[in-house]
Parts: sequence; C-alpha cells; structure tokens
Amino acid sequence: MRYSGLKVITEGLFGNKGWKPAWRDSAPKAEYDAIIIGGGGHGLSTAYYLAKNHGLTNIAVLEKGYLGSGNIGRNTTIVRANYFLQGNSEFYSHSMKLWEGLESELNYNVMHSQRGLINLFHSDGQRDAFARRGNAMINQGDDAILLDREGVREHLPYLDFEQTRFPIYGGLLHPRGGTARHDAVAWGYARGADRRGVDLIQNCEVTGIDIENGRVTGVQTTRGAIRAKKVGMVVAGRSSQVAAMAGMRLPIESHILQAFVTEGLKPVIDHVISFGMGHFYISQSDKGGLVFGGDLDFYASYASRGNLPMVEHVMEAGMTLMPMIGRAKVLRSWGGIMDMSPDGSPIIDKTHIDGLFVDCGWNYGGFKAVPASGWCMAHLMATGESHPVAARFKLNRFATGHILDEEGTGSQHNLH
Amino acid sequence: MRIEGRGQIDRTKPVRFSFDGRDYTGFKGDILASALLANGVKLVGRSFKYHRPRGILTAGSEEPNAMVEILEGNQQTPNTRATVQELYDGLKARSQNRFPALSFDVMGVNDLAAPFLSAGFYYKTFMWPRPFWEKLYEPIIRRAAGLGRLSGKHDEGHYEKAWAFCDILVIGAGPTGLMAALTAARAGADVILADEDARMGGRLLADLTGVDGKSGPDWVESVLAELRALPNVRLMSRTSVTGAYDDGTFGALERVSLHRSPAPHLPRECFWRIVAGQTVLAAGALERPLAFPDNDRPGIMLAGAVRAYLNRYGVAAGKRVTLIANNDAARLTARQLMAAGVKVAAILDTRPDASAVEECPVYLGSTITATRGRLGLSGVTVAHAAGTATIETDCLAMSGGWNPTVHLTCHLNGRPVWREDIAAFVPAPNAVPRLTPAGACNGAFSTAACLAEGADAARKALAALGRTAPPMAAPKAEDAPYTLTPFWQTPDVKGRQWLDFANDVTTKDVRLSAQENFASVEHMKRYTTQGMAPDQGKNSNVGALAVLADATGRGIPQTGTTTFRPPYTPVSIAAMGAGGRGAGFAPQRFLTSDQASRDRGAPMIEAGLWYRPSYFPKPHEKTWREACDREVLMVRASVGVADVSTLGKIDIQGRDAARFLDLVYTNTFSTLPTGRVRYGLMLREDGHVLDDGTTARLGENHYLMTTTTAAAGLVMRHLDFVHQAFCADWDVRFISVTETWAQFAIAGPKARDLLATLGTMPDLPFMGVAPVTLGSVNARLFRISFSGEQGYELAVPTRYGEALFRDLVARAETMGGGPYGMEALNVLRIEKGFITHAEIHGRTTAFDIGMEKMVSAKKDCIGKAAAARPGMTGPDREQLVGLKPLSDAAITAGAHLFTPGDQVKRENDQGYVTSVGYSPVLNAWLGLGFLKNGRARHGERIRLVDHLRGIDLLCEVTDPVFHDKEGVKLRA
Amino acid sequence: MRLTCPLCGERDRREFYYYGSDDYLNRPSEGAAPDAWDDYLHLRTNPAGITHDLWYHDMGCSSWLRVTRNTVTHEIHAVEAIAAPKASARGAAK
Amino acid sequence: MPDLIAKSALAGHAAALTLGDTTLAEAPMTTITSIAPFPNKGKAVDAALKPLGLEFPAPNTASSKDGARLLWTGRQQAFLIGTAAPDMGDAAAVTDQSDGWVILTLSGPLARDTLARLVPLDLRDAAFPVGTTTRSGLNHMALILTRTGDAAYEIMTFRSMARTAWHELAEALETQAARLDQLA
Repeated sequence: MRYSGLKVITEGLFGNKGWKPAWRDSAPKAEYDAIIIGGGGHGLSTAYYLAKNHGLTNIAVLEKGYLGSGNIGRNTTIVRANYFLQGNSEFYSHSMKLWEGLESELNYNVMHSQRGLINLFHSDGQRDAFARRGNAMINQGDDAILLDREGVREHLPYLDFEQTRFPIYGGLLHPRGGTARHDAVAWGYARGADRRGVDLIQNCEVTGIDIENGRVTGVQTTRGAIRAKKVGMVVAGRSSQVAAMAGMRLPIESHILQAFVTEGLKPVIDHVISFGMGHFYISQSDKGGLVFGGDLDFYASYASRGNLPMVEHVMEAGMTLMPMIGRAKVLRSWGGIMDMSPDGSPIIDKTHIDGLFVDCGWNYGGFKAVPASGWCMAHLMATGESHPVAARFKLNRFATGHILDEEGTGSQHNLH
Repeated sequence: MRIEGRGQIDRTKPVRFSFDGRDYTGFKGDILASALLANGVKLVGRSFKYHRPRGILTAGSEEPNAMVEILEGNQQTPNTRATVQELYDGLKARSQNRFPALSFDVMGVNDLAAPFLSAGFYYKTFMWPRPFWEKLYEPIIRRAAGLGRLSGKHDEGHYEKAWAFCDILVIGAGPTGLMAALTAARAGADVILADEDARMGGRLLADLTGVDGKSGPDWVESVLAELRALPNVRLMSRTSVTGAYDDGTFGALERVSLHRSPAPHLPRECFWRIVAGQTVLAAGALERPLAFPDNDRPGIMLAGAVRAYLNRYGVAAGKRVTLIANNDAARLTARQLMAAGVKVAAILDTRPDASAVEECPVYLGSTITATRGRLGLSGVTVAHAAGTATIETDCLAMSGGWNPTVHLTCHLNGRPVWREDIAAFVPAPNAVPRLTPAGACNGAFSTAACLAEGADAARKALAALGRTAPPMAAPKAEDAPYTLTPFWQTPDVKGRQWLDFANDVTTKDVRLSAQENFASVEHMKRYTTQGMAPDQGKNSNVGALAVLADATGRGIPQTGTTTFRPPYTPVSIAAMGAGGRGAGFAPQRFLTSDQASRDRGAPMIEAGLWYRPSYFPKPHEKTWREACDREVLMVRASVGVADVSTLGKIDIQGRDAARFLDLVYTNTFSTLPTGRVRYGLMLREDGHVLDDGTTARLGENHYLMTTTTAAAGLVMRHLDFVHQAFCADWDVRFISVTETWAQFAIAGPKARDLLATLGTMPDLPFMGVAPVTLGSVNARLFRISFSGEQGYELAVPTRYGEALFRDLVARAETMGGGPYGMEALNVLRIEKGFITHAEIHGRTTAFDIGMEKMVSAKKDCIGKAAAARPGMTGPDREQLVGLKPLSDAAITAGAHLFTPGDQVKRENDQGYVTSVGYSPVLNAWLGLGFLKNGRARHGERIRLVDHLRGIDLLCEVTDPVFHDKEGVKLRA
Repeated sequence: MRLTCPLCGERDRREFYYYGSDDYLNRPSEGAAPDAWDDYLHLRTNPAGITHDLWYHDMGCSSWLRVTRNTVTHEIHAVEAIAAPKASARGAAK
Repeated sequence: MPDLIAKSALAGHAAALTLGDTTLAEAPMTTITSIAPFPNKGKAVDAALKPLGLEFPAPNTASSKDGARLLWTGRQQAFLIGTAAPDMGDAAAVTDQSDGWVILTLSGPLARDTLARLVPLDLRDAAFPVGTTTRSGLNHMALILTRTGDAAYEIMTFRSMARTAWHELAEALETQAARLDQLA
C-alpha cells in the first residue's frame, strides 16, 4: 500500500477501513541467511538496507519487545552532521544525506525538519573550538555558519543576553540540523523492510548465540532456535549482554540519559539550541512540547529512569539561558539506556567470531545515525568489508590507540 | 449556579476575577472552575487537534479540558488547570488554543475534516513535494498544534527549591492519608503529610462522607487540629508529590503563592526534595469517563466532580442534570443533587440489573447514542433496556468507575497489576521500596476501608522504623461494597467517542491503530498519541487499552499498560530550575584584585567560574587590541603585573610525597632540589595529556603543585584517586591551597627592580623558590615565567591580595609598567610557544606537543603504558607547530591546514590552528596549531583555510617558540 | 539516589562523582601486555544486575568509594572506602 | 616596603542581615590550619594536640576547648580553628588554610529552614545535633557546616565564592521571612 495525500482522502471518505497493517507479524523460520538481533532503529534500518542495497531478503529481525522499543522511541529526535574528527565527519555527513531523502525512500513521513541547530559558545576558547568544528563540517561538504552575539540574537532573541551566568559570545549554526519524528523512523524502516520480505519478529528474545569452531551458526531464542550464518548484534543499550552470549566483553558501559517534554505550547522555539556551559539542549516538537535534555545521570544503569540531580541541573541551565521557558511545565521525563564507549564514538565491525557482527556504542548520538548505521552495517554484513564512511569504527581501536574522541574527555565511558 | 446553604466557601468574602476579559465574582475558597460554573460559564477551552468546544470535566489536577492562561502584568502562565487554580482578587484568566475567540474558533474547521485526520495520518502524507514539508505543511501544523502560549519574555517570578527529611511521608490527605499521618504522628515519628489540594481532606470534603458520627469536613478538621499541634508533623498543602526516585527520595511541587497576588520575596512555587524513611501512598483514585458519541461536550463531567462542585463549592453544574454510570457509587451524585434541590433529569445505568429506587427516571441497560449542544450540552439520546429516550439536559455526570492513582508506584519501573473485580490497575507489590500504598490508590474504595488501610500502612511503616503504633480505634464510616460492571464504549453507533479528550483520540483511532498492526499498547499510544497529552492518560489509559484489547481480541491483562513516569502533575521548569536564573546557575569566583581591576576599567571575562581582567584600557585606546599590544610591549620592555591566583595550588607533604609525584607526573620530581621549581606534565591513564604546571619543592618532604585554572578540581580528584587506589599506605597528604594564596606574576626586564623596592629579596635562580616576608606578612617568591621574560610570582595570604595587587601595580607604573590582562597574557605565551588547554584539549599526547622525552623511561607513571599504543605516536599524528602568515593578514584559531595545491576537503586535511595572537613585538600574527608530521615540516608553507571567517592564506610552518628560543631573557 | 559514605553517612547522589567500574582498581603492573591495559581501561563486563563501581565523595570527605549496587533496580548493597576495603570484599563478589 | 592591609572576603560587599530574628553575618577572620595525620600516627597526633586540650575528631564531629576548635573536615583531615597549630613533627601534614575560607554565621528561628534551601543534609536534631561538623554542599559550593547552637550554624565555604554564598543565603533567608510574613 502506497501512502499519499490522495490515499488519506480516499480512505477518509470510506471510513478508514482500507488501511492495511504496516507490517506483517511473522513467525520465525528455522533458518535465515542473516539475522539481525534488535528491532530498534539501527536494526530495522540494517535489515532495510540489507534487502534494498544488497538483495538479501531471507532475513529476520528479532526483537525481544515491540519494534522500536529501545532508544529510537526514547530520544530527543535531533538530526545533525556536525562532527569534526575524520571518521565521524564522513559518517554523519552520509547519514544526513540519507535523512534528506528518507521520506521518499520509505514512503513514510518521518517529519524530518531542518530547522537549524545552534551550538552556543560562551568564551573565546569555545568559539575557536566551534570554528574548528564548523570548518571541518564545510571541508566535509556540510554546512556551518559562525554567528557572533548579535547573529545569535537575530535568531534567538529570547535568550537571556544580559544576566545569564556565562554570556553568549556566539553560536555555530548548522542550518541542515534539525529534528525528526522518532517513532516514525522505526516504523518507516520496519514497513520498508517488511515490504521487501524481511521477517520482523516481535516478542522474540535471543537467549544464546550458537558458535561452532569460531563460526556463528545461529541463535537460541524464546521462540526456538534459528539458524543463520550471519548474525548482527544491533542492540545498543543491551550490547554487553548480547555480546556476552558470544563470550565477548565490549568496551561499553551502559548509562542512563534522561530527557523531558513539556505540555504543548504554541510555537516559541524554532531551532535546536544547545548551551555551551551546562548540560542543556532544546527544541520544540510539532505538537508544541518543548523537548529537552542534558547529560547522563553519570552512573551505570539499565533502569530507563534517572534521578533528580541531573533533572535539576538541566532545568537550572534552561533558566539561566532562556528564562522565558520558566512557566512551561514538564509533562514527562524518561530515560534511555546508552551504550557509552571509551571515546564517545560508535563501533560497526566484525568480531573475532566468523559471521558475527556488532553495531554498538552509539553513546547518545544514535538517533541521527540510524540511516547510515543501517547502511554501513548492511554493507559490512553483506560484503564482509567495512563501508568507507564507517571504516574507523573499529572494535580494536582502543587497544591500538586510534581514538575518535570528539569531547576530549578520555577513556572514561560516561564522559562522552 | 450557586446553591444556597451548600459548599465550604466563604460567602462573606467575594472575589473579583476575569475570564476572557469579562469580569465575574466568586468567593474565597473557590477554584476558577467552580467560580466559572457558578457564573454559568461552561465553555472554557478548545481541544488540541479538532478545536472542539470543551468545558470542565473534573475537579482536580487531572483536568484535560479546562486549561487557561493566567495573566499577571507582562507575564503569563499557560496551561493552568481551572480546576486547580484558586481564585484570588484580581485573577485574570484567558482561554487558549482558539482564534479569534473561544466561542468562534476558525480552527474548528479541523473537526469537519476529521475523517482525513485519523490516527497517524501525517505519517502518510505531506511528503510531496519535499520542500513543502518545511515551508508549508509543518508551519501550519505547528501553529495549529500546541495549547497555551508562553509570553516570550523572561520569567521574572521567584522560585525556590528546598529539602525536607522525615521518618514517614504520607502522600495524600484524604481519609487514608489522614489516618496514616495520625497513626504515625501519635507514635512520635517525624511525619510529612503532603496533599495537592489547598485544603486537606480529599473526597471527605467533596462527598461529605461522615466519619465517627461527624461530617466529613468536621472529622478532617479535628484530625488536622491534632496534627497541627504536634511538633513532629509537617503539613504541606498545595503540594503535589510529583516523582518517586531512588532510596526514599521524592520530588514535590508546592504552589506557594499561586493562590494570591505576588509579594516581594514570596516564591511562586517551591520544588521540594523529600527524603523519607518510609512512605504511605494515599493518593486516592481518579474517576473514569465513559465513551459514547460526542462525549466531550461542555457540560459532560465526571460524577465525582459534579459532587465536588456541589458540596465543596456550593455550585450546581447544571439545571437539569443527567447521570450515567456503570457502578453504584455514582448514584450518590444524583441523590445529593436532588437533596440540594437540583433537578435530576434521569439516571442512566449501563447495567441492566442495577437498582432503580431514586425519585427520578432511571433507565437500566442504558447507552448514550448521541448528545447535542455545540457550545454546551442540551440533550442526550439514550438506548436502554426498554427502548430509547431523548433527554433534555444541560449537564451529564458520568462515571465509568475509578482508577487507583498508581502513578508514583510506576516511577521506579513497577508495573501495576490488573484487578478484575474492580476492573482497574492496582500497584504492584513492592513497586517502590519502603512505600506502602493504601486506600483508594490500592483499590480500597469505601471510606471505612480507606481509614483502616491508612492506619495499617502507618503501622507497617512504623514497624519498619522500629517504632510501635499506639492503640487506636478505627473510626466508623460507610463501608459500601464497590460494584461495577465494566463499560468501555457504546457499541454499534455512529459518531466519534472520545477517549483522550486532551489529545482528541477516539475509539476509532485506537481501532485503526490495531487494524494497521500498531497492536502493542506502546505502539497504539505512540501511533494515536493517546496518553501523551497534559493529563498523561489519567482519564483515558484504561479506556483506551480496553478498546485495544477488544480490537485485538486479547484480554486487558495481556494487553498490558503503558507506564507512568515523573512528574505526576506537570511541574514548571522554573520550579525545578529554581536558583538557576541569571548568575545563580554557577558560583561566581572573584579574585582579590577584582575591584582594583574594575576600578581601572578592565572588562572582566569568565575563566571557568572565575572572573579575570581581559585588559586594562587607557583613556585614549579605542580597541582591546590597542590595550593588549601596549600591555605586551610593556611586559617585554619594562614590567607587568598580573593576578594568577586562579591557578590551582596543591600543598603536598610527607616522606613519600616525592615518590607520589613521580607516579603522577611523567617526569621526575624526587630529584628536584629543595628551593627549586620544575615544570611537570601529567597524563591521564589513557595516555593523553591531563594537565601541566610547575611544582616547587619547599622542603625535603614538602611540595607545592600548580595546576591550570581549568583542571584544578580535576587534578585534585585524580590525585585522590591515585593515592587512595594505589598507594593509600604511603606517607603523603595533600590539600588545596588555591584559595589560601593570592599570587601575582611580575614579569619583564624590570621585574627584579620592582621586587627590590619591596625590601630584601633573595636572588633566586631561574626556577627557584623561597619564603620571603613583606613587612610582617609571610609570602612566597617563585622565579617562574609564563611570558618568557624575567619573571617572578609573588604569593601572599589571600587577605592581603588586594593590597598587594594595588601596591605592585603602583610600583610597576612608576617604572613604566603596569597591570596586564588575559589578552596580553595569551599573546605573551603564544610568542613563547607555551601551551594551554587550547592545545592540551584532551586529544593530545606528549608526543604531539613534542614532550615525549618528558615521559621518563626510568619509572612508571600514570598514562605511560597507554601512551605507548601504536596510534598515539608517529608521523600520522598532528604535532604542535608554530604558524606565521606570509602576509601581514590576520589568522584565526579554528582554521584548518592544507598542503598548498591540494583540494580543500576533509580527505586532505593536514591539521588545524589552536591559538592565535598578534605579536606587537614581531609585528606579525602568530599561531600555534597541530599539523600532520609537523615537526618534520618546519620551514614548509601551509595553506590556512577558515571558511567561517573567509580566510585563505599561506603560512610558514615554524618552531612553536617564536620569542627568545634560547631562553636568555627568561634566565636574565 | 542516596549513598552511605562510610565516613559522612547517608548522602544524596549529588555529592558524589562517578568514575566507572572497579576494574580501575586493578591497574596492571609496569610492563604488562597491551591486552591487560585494554582490559583495564576499556573493556567492561557491564552487568545488568549487581555491579561494583567507583564513586568519589566530591562534596564530602574526598573518599574514593567502591559501591556494590544493582544497575537494574538501583538498589545499593554496600559502600566501602577503597583505601580500606574489607579483607574479603574486593575479590569475592567479582 | 608595602603596607598590606588585610581584607575579609566580604569586606565592602555585605553587612549583617537580620530578618525574622534570624541573622546572617560574616565571622571575623581567624586562623585555620589543616592537620592531616600520616598513616599510623594517630597517637602522635593526639599527643601533639593534648596541650591544646583537643583530640583528633571522629568524622562529623569537632573537638573544642577554650576557643580553639578542631573540626573534622574530611578523610584524614581536620581544621584547627582559632589558635596556632602546635608542632606536629612528622605526625601530620600541617597546612595553613586561614585565608582559604569564608566563615558565615546564621542564627535564629529561620536558620534551619534557610539552610534547607541550599544544603542537602538532614538537619533534624537526631541527625544533626549541636556540635556536628560535616562536609557537604551549599547549593553548588563546597561546604563545611557546623551546628554551633540550637538554632545557630557556622557555614564555611571557599573564600573566592563568598559573595555567591552570601547572596544565596540572604535570598533564602528573605524567602523564609516572606513566607512567615505573608503566609502565616
């Protein structure tokens, strides 16, 4: 079924009775050519591109809960390509290009909205660091504009330019940065993969990974054993547990990241804005809620919920930067489980076990990476070779010292 | 319509207020909703999606419809529940989400287009042509969406945060909570009783249920009187407990002054963190609406709310009221209305076998098939066991049963459990450690059961705290069984039946979601947005999942439920962020020289938490550059004084102090002679540079370490870790003395001359240190330099800092010198090739900055092993270099470097610039930067490109030290 | 979240700084193989359940603490100073 | 020879504030010395302190005698206040801290409620009896808090942050006074 405005109207006229399921409910087969563990954004896009780019359609996505039940539905929906280290730049740039064609690619409106992202800076030193970043973005072929204080004021007149603790020196504007509707991304990829014959199997938890003579042969699940010569672990948030089934220890520590949404408000914030002197960033959803967040709670956790110290910090940061949001009321807070890697960059790589691949370590930047992560993971699983834009996301880079540390905070997992 | 003789308002105190510009009068004790109803105002808001006219559904914070903007001066508070907002004189309220007016809203056209706006329609359209999404569709959607408006102006309100600790926290002050608090308080425990209402008593105030022979309000007052008199009880009314967090911590929002006009220093709201040993959750229950066609018209209300308006506020919600319910308890509404002389048009019971004893028409087996009245209900059509009926009515009271308020028990991931007998979810056992749910929130609905459970829960909490409850008789109260037959929606009728009023989600939307295989309850929620509105599904969750269960053929327990997350009721950002406004976000650290610098007109800039002078302008100077150039030349030619107190200083003592320093620094400090200073490089354990600085040996077992300003706290923590983790038994102790000493750099060829005017000073060698006295003040003199000139740093106890700074500056000025600021300091250090955190930014190795030889081969140190990884050294790394433009044009930090002739693109990137400054000494712009294999490329030309600032020019790659490479001046 | 510092008593989480797994206590000796350093610095068991991690009482007594807690429920089982661990505690629960 | 005038942290910035019979004030400058015993030197430390009539305090407590006080201030550390440090020999590291701290006093009926706005501590009598000294936070600042009397506290924080500490305490006190006046 192809979606379109006309279809919405014709269905509406006939009581919306004709809409078909967005995807089939598949029962697991005994064997697939490839299995993706994890029906989140990355897993679903991996399946989609395996089918679309590499013609692999005898594949299954195994999801222990419901499709999109992980971080794809628990993030702050920001899409950007503003990295500055080689290895990251080309990857997120590629992802941005995929985002820009995603609606027509998937025939699904993921509401990708390039409303512009502004990273504020508050000192000469920060300005120089953002200038380095902005220039790297342009060298990569992406866009960046350095705003001075007055330039920021033109875009964001409601910030507190007078009394805020750390004066606003300027901002790096990334015009193509923006947001998208998070759940829709999962659903769009799921529907696309389903249409290409991929089996999406919900409520199917992987309980073991079968390995014989250093080769993967399949998985054990709560719905029986399934054979496959290729298995991709795409389970950010649970990477360490799944990898442990293959006897692996990953360079990952799991952390909780909280985010917040307010009650609906008439449009007041047009951009995505991030504060440079505290943990705070914000945008406004199409429904009118202010969607905002800060940083990790900073302790390892799988609880999908956090505590007050970071909540309060985020709110205080919001109040020093833009006190006009003071009377917006927080409606809901939630937490996602972040795969924190020792350098803040992800891993898309083979493992030491033949046929077993891993896509993990997305820290808290996984949402915007969904298209390229799937694209590159699919490439890796199909060809056995890293995709050129993901070539530095190696599992062993920590051992070799080829670090991709954008934050410069070092090998402490929670500092990225 | 106000009913004489009813209600608990103060009729001697009229209160004037306005709504949508019209003036009205209510009474003290009213909420906005009761006062509006009393004035016959039923239309209060517009719905989110279809802009349907909406009235008042509830009498509490769960209200999904009656949300308004409260105006005070240029400030406005959107999305305020009229059912919570207390009336005060001069209150101004305005309806929201309508244009141009509440009674005529052009966006109401959406309602006509409803067939095309079904659940998730927007995922299926607005895709073509692509640019139209951002240019056309999205802006329209955004404008139509949203509810209230922020003013766009800074929130000038005063907010507060606070801590409270107690043995037992009781959440909710209805019968359950009051009994729990009384039991706990009589046992001597510290009790906090929190309730979100302005008055405690819960449904005892709304239903007038009697206890122990007293009326509900009287019994409440007697209990409160006792509690108020006890020193171990804190009563917190107007306080919503909003979140359960780990280890007995709760968030709570107190509406301190939202019920009155503002007063100086009086906070609007206070966000509490309450830490409780034990908690009794007595949050009560929320009544469920029923789904039937057009069940969202103004005038259709919850039955319990109709009682609350009658009994508490003396307001009849209508002139001809109809009741529809699936349970016995709701009949009380009809009985109380009739007793008050309000006409009850009919009682509709969805159950065919219910009783029919009231003195009004009672229709059993009823379903409502239609309702009428665009801006206010005028009638309903009923199908019942014996036929159909059309009833003229202006108020429909409905009750679909009650949902226990389980929300807080979900906050730690507890999943509530379905109880078939009450057709509702109750808290999972032990969902929150040390918290006991009791009363209605635990599924006990009679007053007697609530009182008993409240006392029991308190006894359990007391026992856990090792206390015994005093013997107490259980108060007597009604103990009627709660009987209902679930009724989830009117079957087989046309028309939309609302589930989620606030987000405009109907039963059709839920069924469509199932049809499209968004069949998991989470998918349904996310696809239809049911439960995502300001009431967070309080009114609609159970109804929606019952419809979903029906549509998918599963039972309700198998369907499960979405979870509730904090906050229970929305909390303003300002309350949770209280204190963050303006400078309150982070402490301000002031130098002792601060006032002296400001006196000289120096602009102060933030350096971490500190404020430091940027430069010291002279009257004739027009730009900062003029001042900076002068200050640089001044230091190079005569003498400058700068406050360097912000650098971290750590006093390290003990027989193993030297050994300890050898472990944390890459280079060796055990060999440093007493009275000398050495530059040290510190790595993180991952092999990257952590910090650098000088460390002085003050005595055999006594060192003074200096850190950069930025890393002072970080280094202290690092030292504590290394010490406690790896060598806790060593004889070493350290403490920060950053704040203890004010320290001033005296730099320039006349530095020694200046010192000589201070009295007898030791003749220190370069990198020497000695104690000195300034009159009676003990001071320390270091011969170190960050400028490359003959340099000293003089440290005095902080209390003398301001005096010494003023004195030194005055002396310098007599010698042609003066103070210098951060800008000059930066240029001086760039000329000299000294690094700061612009260079050691967390990704650089000792190799990168040319200091790999400082990593001693003779000993282990933190970071040594990781620094030896293959990726950490070698020609592929970007190495520190100097950069000098070939022209006299300016260069910029943040520019990237390319080999001339190469295309400017990421693949050809050779490095970047970290620091630049204009050297008035060399009459040139100078830069420091990192360049691939840079040390082998001195003398080469490199292309510097800064797209952002439009700079593209050639530079010469040089050694990073531009000035006095041999260090002659330094040692002079 | 509240941690009971062995010296200061029960305190709110905001007084503490979190570092990471107590793997950081087992620093390889000089000359250890690169794999040992990779293990020490990067690889983590990262359990969904009982874990042992390191916290610093930053706004308190400056003790570094080893905390035994559950990463799923956030229940705290034990807090001890790393400089004075109980004899049995360190290796036992690994 | 420079004539160096000593200045307290808040000199010229804040005068004592009294509201609702509660007073916030800056205490006079005094002598503060950190004493950090070396391993296994507890006895030697106590011997050195004996002439002062003091002993090294247990965590969260203080030892005092005739105006000299020894406050526990952290792991293996106590601050001697109000008197010069005795010769500790090699028993302890001794470091002057006199100028590193500002000492504020807060006393009166609103004192505890005022502190409860900024200090994440259980200040109830059972948890924080008179004589308790502990480290914690004053909002975002380092804090050494001592309960010196039934309704009297001594608040120590870093000297450079004295103005912020004052501002936040004064605002909290003003707020408590307004609550008392307006809501009673």
